[in-house]
Amino acid sequence: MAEFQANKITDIGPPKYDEMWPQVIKDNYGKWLYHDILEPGVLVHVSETGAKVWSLRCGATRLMTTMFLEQICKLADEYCGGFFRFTTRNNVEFIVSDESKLEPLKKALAANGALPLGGTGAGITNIVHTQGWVHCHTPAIDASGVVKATMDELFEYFGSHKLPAQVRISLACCLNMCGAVHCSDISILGVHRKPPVIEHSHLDKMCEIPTTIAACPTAAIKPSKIDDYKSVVVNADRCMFCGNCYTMCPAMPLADADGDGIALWVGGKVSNAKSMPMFSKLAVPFIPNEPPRWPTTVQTIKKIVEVYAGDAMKYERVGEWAQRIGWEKFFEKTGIEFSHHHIDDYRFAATTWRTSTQFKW
Amino acid sequence: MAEFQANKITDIGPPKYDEMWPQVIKDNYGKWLYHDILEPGVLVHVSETGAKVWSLRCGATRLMTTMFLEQICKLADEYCGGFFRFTTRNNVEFIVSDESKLEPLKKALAANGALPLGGTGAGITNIVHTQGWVHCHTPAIDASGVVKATMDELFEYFGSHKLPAQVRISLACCLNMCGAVHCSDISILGVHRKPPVIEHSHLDKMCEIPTTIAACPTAAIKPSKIDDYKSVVVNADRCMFCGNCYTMCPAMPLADADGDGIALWVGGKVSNAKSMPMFSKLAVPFIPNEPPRWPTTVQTIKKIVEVYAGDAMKYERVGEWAQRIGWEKFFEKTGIEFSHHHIDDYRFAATTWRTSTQFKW
Amino acid sequence: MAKMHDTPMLDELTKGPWPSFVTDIKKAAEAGNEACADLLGQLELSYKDKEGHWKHGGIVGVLGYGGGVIGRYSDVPDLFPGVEHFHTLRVNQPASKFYKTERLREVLDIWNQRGSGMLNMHGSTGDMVLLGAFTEQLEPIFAELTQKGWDLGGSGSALRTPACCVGKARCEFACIDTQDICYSLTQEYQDEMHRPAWPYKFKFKIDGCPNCCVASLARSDCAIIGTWRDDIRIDQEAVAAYVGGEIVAHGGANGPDSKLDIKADVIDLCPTGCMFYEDGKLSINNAECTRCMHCINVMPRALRPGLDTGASILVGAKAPILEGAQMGSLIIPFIKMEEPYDEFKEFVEKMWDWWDENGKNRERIGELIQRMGLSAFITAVDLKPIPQMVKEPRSNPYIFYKEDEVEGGFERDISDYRKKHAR
Amino acid sequence: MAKMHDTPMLDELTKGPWPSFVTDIKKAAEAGNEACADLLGQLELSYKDKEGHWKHGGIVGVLGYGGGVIGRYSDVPDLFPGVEHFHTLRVNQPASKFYKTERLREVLDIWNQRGSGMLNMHGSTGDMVLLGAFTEQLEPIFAELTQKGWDLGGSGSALRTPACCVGKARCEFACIDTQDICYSLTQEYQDEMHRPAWPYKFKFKIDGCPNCCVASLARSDCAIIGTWRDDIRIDQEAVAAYVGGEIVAHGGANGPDSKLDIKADVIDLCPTGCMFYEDGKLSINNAECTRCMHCINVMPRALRPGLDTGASILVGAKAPILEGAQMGSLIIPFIKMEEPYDEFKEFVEKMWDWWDENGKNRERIGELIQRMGLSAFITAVDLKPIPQMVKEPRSNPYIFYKEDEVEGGFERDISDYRKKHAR
Ligand code: SRM
Ligand code: SRM
Ligand code: SRM
Ligand code: SRM
Ligand code: SF4
Ligand code: SF4
Ligand code: SF4
Ligand code: SF4
Ligand code: SF4
Ligand code: SF4
Ligand code: SF4
Ligand code: SF4
Repeated sequence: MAEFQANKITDIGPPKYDEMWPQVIKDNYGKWLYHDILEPGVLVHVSETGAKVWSLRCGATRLMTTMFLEQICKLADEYCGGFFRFTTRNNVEFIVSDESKLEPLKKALAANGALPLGGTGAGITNIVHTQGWVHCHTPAIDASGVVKATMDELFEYFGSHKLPAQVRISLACCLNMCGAVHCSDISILGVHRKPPVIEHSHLDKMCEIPTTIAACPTAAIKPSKIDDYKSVVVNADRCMFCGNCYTMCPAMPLADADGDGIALWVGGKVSNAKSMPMFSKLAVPFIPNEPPRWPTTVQTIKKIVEVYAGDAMKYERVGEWAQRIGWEKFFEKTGIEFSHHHIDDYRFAATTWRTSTQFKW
Repeated sequence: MAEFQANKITDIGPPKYDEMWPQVIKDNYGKWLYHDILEPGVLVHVSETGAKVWSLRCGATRLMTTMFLEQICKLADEYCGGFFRFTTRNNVEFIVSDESKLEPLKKALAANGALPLGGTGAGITNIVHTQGWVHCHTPAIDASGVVKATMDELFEYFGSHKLPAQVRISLACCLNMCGAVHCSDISILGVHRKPPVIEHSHLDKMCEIPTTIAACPTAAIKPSKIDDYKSVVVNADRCMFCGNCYTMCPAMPLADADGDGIALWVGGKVSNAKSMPMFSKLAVPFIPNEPPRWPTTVQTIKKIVEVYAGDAMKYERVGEWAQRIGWEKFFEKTGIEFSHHHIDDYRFAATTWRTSTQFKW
Repeated sequence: MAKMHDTPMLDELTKGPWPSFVTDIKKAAEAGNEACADLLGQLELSYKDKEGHWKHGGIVGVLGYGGGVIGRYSDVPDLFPGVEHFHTLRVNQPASKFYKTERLREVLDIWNQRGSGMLNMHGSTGDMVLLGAFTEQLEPIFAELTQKGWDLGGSGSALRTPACCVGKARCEFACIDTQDICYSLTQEYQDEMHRPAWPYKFKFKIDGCPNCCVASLARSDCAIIGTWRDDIRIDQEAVAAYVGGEIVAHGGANGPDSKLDIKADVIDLCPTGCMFYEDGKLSINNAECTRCMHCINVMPRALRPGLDTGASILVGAKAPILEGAQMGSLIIPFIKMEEPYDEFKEFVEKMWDWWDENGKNRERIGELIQRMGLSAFITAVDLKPIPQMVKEPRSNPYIFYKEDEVEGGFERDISDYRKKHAR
Repeated sequence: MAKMHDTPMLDELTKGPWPSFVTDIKKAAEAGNEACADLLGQLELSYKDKEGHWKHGGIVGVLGYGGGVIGRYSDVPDLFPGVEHFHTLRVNQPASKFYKTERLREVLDIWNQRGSGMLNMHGSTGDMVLLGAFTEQLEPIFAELTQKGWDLGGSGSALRTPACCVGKARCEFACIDTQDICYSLTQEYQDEMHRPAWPYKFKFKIDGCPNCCVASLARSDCAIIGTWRDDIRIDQEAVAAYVGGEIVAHGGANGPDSKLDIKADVIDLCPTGCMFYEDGKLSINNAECTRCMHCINVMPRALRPGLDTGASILVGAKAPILEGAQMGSLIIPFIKMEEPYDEFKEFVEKMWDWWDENGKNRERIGELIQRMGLSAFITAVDLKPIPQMVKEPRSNPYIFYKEDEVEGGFERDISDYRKKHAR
């Protein structure tokens, strides 16, 4: 064993970035002057050396097979000298330095069919998402399926620049929020709505009771003896279904076909452009899980996008728009119902109350 | 006793308002059309009946003697048919319905000397204040004296309209904040800085220990036996000198010549005009008590007013100005030092941090 | 003759242009008022010590009332016997503080005879504060006051004296009858004012419009603020006169030469951007207007609030003790306020019931709402949640559900779960 | 041959214009990949049950590392033996995710042989996520990966894999060398990444400018964001070309016909109002500029960030668990970022020491700062308080003082007090 360890290569880190660069990037690193989006999905960047690169951004399923990656590699070999990249939102970018390869590559992409051009500018790009039912143990919803259904419906906005500004959609399948859904124009969040069901007969064996108790942000969990088992009980009135107990203790699953579903959030942003970054705010507290195509979720998102598209001013992100018109108007215009659930009751709740006579009817 | 009680008149409430109205107010109640400020301190209101009233607003010491009130009554008898009023900021208003009495009343006021005209429009009006060393048991500062010293220095703004907008100054002599200092353009706040000194030998007799403990917002107070006395101890690290323990328990005074002094706050407003109401924010955490004329306090306030006057846009309240230019510029322009104390560490502290790359150097 | 003390420090406060309380009190002392002389003496000592010289509280009052009097004793009574007792009486002021001199003199006479002769006109809550009486004078003062038709205001864990802006009496902006509302509430709730029975204090303030001249939004547990729901009235001729410079901007508040720049001063400063000035005509998209008053304030001759008036109700304002200062939160965006204000009073009583039932000792209603949630509060007062109640919806995902809101309820059996999911 | 399951629901997801993961995985399954076939089978069951079918966690890993592998087992292994074990390996991606196909194929080959053949490209943190391996394959996979020069990223209470935007490689806005910073931090802190020893996870993300294309401000405990402190560079000729409509607005982001209206789109939208366009010349009052990027974004040919570049450091972003989501807070407004980044690394280590010492189990640094106070944090990292750290100063009066800040200290004697103040 020690021997094995000794031979073991560890802590080498990733390959160095510049090994992965095509020559044109090496030559023009830090020298870019400006860019233009020639059409949706096609960017050109111009360097002070006079060099140009064309980037073709293609929508991609984040979850992909080696077979599909091999297809991408082949395209990269043929048109891009054996290099390509992924964007921070899981799109694929083919970077062409030889203009004559541009049109042929476009054709090849069209032929492939699974790499649509788009995702640039004032439109909708790929949805950042998480594992869902494909891998994680805590999800309230699937991820990849919801994303697919949503992008199908919003596809026209992926390949066009007709929105007032970029709209970033993210998905996370539970409150752990492995995507940046707390700061997205539109967020799709998997939510549980039933307190954990407790496996008293095994809890003490599978979990540390003090850590489990400490895990609960609302102090809803108390130690208790049940049928001679050392276990815990949950005060359902104080539970807000965050799932943190389950993270710490496998004997407390939350998942439930009826309880679980989707909450939609709107108006967040990360960039510091124009306005400061904003958190996403609750639009729809709950939509049931509707596999395989989650129609209510998808249609609600579409409605929000369309109302925004028709009402916002140029360059205005969803959150900037909602703030300008007032959230009361957001609900009126989108036709989304306002409920008790929209009123914050967590730590900073009081800072969201309206301490003014200023409002719109 | 019971007899006395039976004869006793109780619960009659105040005299009805309309008994206190001059005829012109009765006749034009709810009929006012518009107003004009003819000169600082002199308003005219015009009614749809064609009637006009001239209001002469005079700065007044809120703390006054019956002798002085009798002087006011005499003026009111002579020029206003036996009526006058106080404003919500403790100014005196003489309401004249007969234009020919206007100039004579002005002369009489000038002769009186203790009823200066002003307090209207884009200037500085009377300072709302509290009891201070004149009556209360918890003050960290005097009230009337600080107000007098401050108004002397700002007097030119009381009788003129040369600021960008109205500036409302308030004073409260302790954190109980009996004035609206939490929402004033400039607030003068008496602060303690030493934990209570505890009279262990009498505490149990004078106070209920559980209530005393419960009074502390930071849970700094713990029960303890000291020299055989049932008493309490204070964890000085957790004490933020709010004085709430003293309110509940006379055996825990905070007042201290070295510990007590003034904090200055800026940028609050109550009105819903243009912007929503705002809380005042900390400008200067501590200035020692400097009776009788508190020169450092007074000069700092003057500096703030002058910088604001020179820098703000027309119609911009102090808080609107600071928000527009950025608080970093407020500190730069006023020359006030920024310290640890300015960084919030109370319940909503995190909402005041700068979660953006946007700032000015 | 009152014994005059040396007051070198206070004497510094007789200088300067602003009226001096020292000068005033000194005159009274010189005229023989011992309380005045000793107050100055004790105050001078405080200036020297940089510490106040009053003892903590003191339970005094008048029979039958649980409040209205604040007890106060000197902690240096030997030096200043004239202020050994220095209790204040809070006398309920007439709404919006108009006085007929004849009536005011009733109070002054009593106070001259039986008290210190010093007053606060007015206390921060709104009362006439008679400053400094000996214990034995309290009952006689009270009896004489009530005889003349004056009563005490509130103190302690009670309804405090309501107060209001000048309103319709002399202001063209008033959308509600502030004085009548103030009087009506005061009369209706005399018992709540005089017999403290609540977790803590409760304050009403009534402002005629969103300008908030009595600071209701910052200083009252329940703020009643006039507003309207139809359109702002526009007089286009007056608009033209403003534009032409014939009428001074802002009613002269920015000086007599302040000419209105309709674009810079009005259109561009309207916070909702809902105003337009085209071809010499001003128009307002009232659906977008938040009634912020700005345009009306700067063009009072051309613009007036609408005619369908009522009030916005904001609940929960308070000073910092204990949980931090709060402003009022919008609970009822619009309510008609017509005598006898039954709908409003019904709301008030529901609110009090909930507070009474749930409030901890010394917990203001605003703090209770913070603790139990805005949603719990509006449910308790039979209101429906509407977006106007918040500046923005929640941004955290910690949403509570009640069992009956969730299909199948909360009860589940682990063995059902394990049938589908191996351990 | 892999056993294909009936997947009627998933088949619905093969329709529509957006690429389908089902189509892709199905092809692989049809080509004989059992894991792919069983994954689809189990996913179909989840769609039917509306519940996931993975067991909770599972402690697996590779020797010598405390993380990099997330254990996962099916809770219906009898039905889907191909995914009975379905552990993921987080492989540290090359900075900003450029790939040489030759190098990428090294990973794909190993994964084809020893794993499920499915990947997430990429995980939300930034790793290449190899999705689905059996326990016995973990060590061989790791050995083969490292042999080829690939390593695992972070998981658990460790430094997580740093990530960055494309930066200088293909973006004209980049003010810092995002990739080199990312690589340098990754290499320097290999031990922190591979041997979890902290209260909880810690993430770095590096953005070249305030546009934040890697969302550092929302998703990393320490965000390094490029900025500048001199003046925005202006090319007046290009400005004229924009105004003249010769250059499309916003680099074409609003469509090819989008003509720039310099007043409406730039001057009026500049959040600080510090831009002026007069006599055909654009000028900026850089002292008032907050470097929000807007003007540069919409006129990329005319405007460029300054030349004195560096980074703003924001600390504490995180998802909601436990205390609510946070964004990064500005801690260092400006720091030069020059290789080997010693000044920055010094800051980082001070920050970690403080967190390590004070953080509770599962407490992110942002939460610790909330609990102990921003002021305590900046003191711990030897910074001075400056107003840039906050949006606004405190509004509550609950100010703490340390004993040495107050004249005479805290110790007092009640008998001294009583000498002046009778009880
Ligand atoms: C390729 C990518 C960086 C990377 O390292 O992979 C990238 C590339 C560019 N971004 Fe970005 N951004 C990328 C993710 C982001 C993100 C992160 C995210 O969405 O998770 C943000 C923050 C989003 C947010 O605020 O919620 C982001 C906010 C921006 C902005 C700010 C826009 C705004 O109005 O707030 C700009 C400036 C602009 O577009 O005017 C920008 C501008 C740009 C430019 C124009 C920079 C340049 O000059 O090259 C690039 C082309 C933009 C385009 O596609 O229209 N990029 N950009 C990322 C592409 C993601 C994708 O596949 O769609
Ligand atoms: C007399 C008084 C009401 C009363 O019942 O006593 C009053 C009277 C008027 N107020 Fe006021 N306000 C009075 C206290 C207030 C207060 C309360 C306070 O300061 O504690 C406020 C809220 C202050 C704040 O926001 O911090 C107040 C905020 C306003 C505003 C909003 C101004 C703003 O820019 O925010 C206006 C509108 C304006 O001036 O344009 C206004 C307008 C007016 C008008 C023009 C109303 C009218 O048409 O008659 C009156 C004359 C204004 C003047 O003096 O320039 N009044 N006004 C109060 C005089 C106090 C004094 O002696 O100085
Ligand atoms: C007399 C007066 C100040 C003045 O000089 O005008 C006053 C004086 C006292 N207030 Fe006050 N408050 C007075 C208006 C206020 C106001 C303003 C208002 O009502 O608009 C406030 C802020 C608004 C609010 O209610 O929050 C106010 C907030 C407090 C507080 C903090 C309450 C809180 O929830 O934060 C306390 C502390 C307490 O209740 O224990 C307090 C406590 C006190 C006590 C009773 C002191 C104590 O610790 O028990 C003071 C007695 C002083 C004395 O000896 O005369 N006083 N107090 C005001 C009442 C006069 C009147 O009836 O007109
Ligand atoms: C794989 C990945 C999601 C994905 O599909 O991409 C992921 C998956 C998990 N995350 Fe995550 N997180 C992943 C990126 C994130 C991010 C995004 C980021 O790093 O930019 C976040 C939000 C940012 C942050 O760190 O706060 C994130 C916030 C969480 C949290 C909440 C942490 C918090 O402080 O609020 C948890 C809960 C926990 O740690 O107990 C969590 C926990 C988990 C666990 C380990 C589940 C658990 O309860 O223990 C998930 C394992 C899923 C699985 O079986 O594969 N994951 N997680 C991402 C890592 C891939 C990678 O290395 O590239
Ligand atoms: S968001 Fe929740 S369910 Fe989804 S991958 Fe992250 S931890 Fe798992
Ligand atoms: S789900 Fe969250 S709130 Fe509910 S018991 Fe578990 S940890 Fe507590
Ligand atoms: S502010 Fe404090 S010291 Fe001043 S009167 Fe009110 S309670 Fe007394
Ligand atoms: S002064 Fe305030 S914080 Fe200090 S012990 Fe007393 S109640 Fe607690
Ligand atoms: S609040 Fe409105 S109605 Fe009342 S006095 Fe002020 S401006 Fe007039
Ligand atoms: S009241 Fe305010 S929001 Fe309404 S039109 Fe006038 S300025 Fe605009
Ligand atoms: S963050 Fe800035 S530097 Fe990095 S890719 Fe985005 S725009 Fe370019
Ligand atoms: S970067 Fe932003 S703040 Fe600076 S000049 Fe441009 S638009 Fe204005």
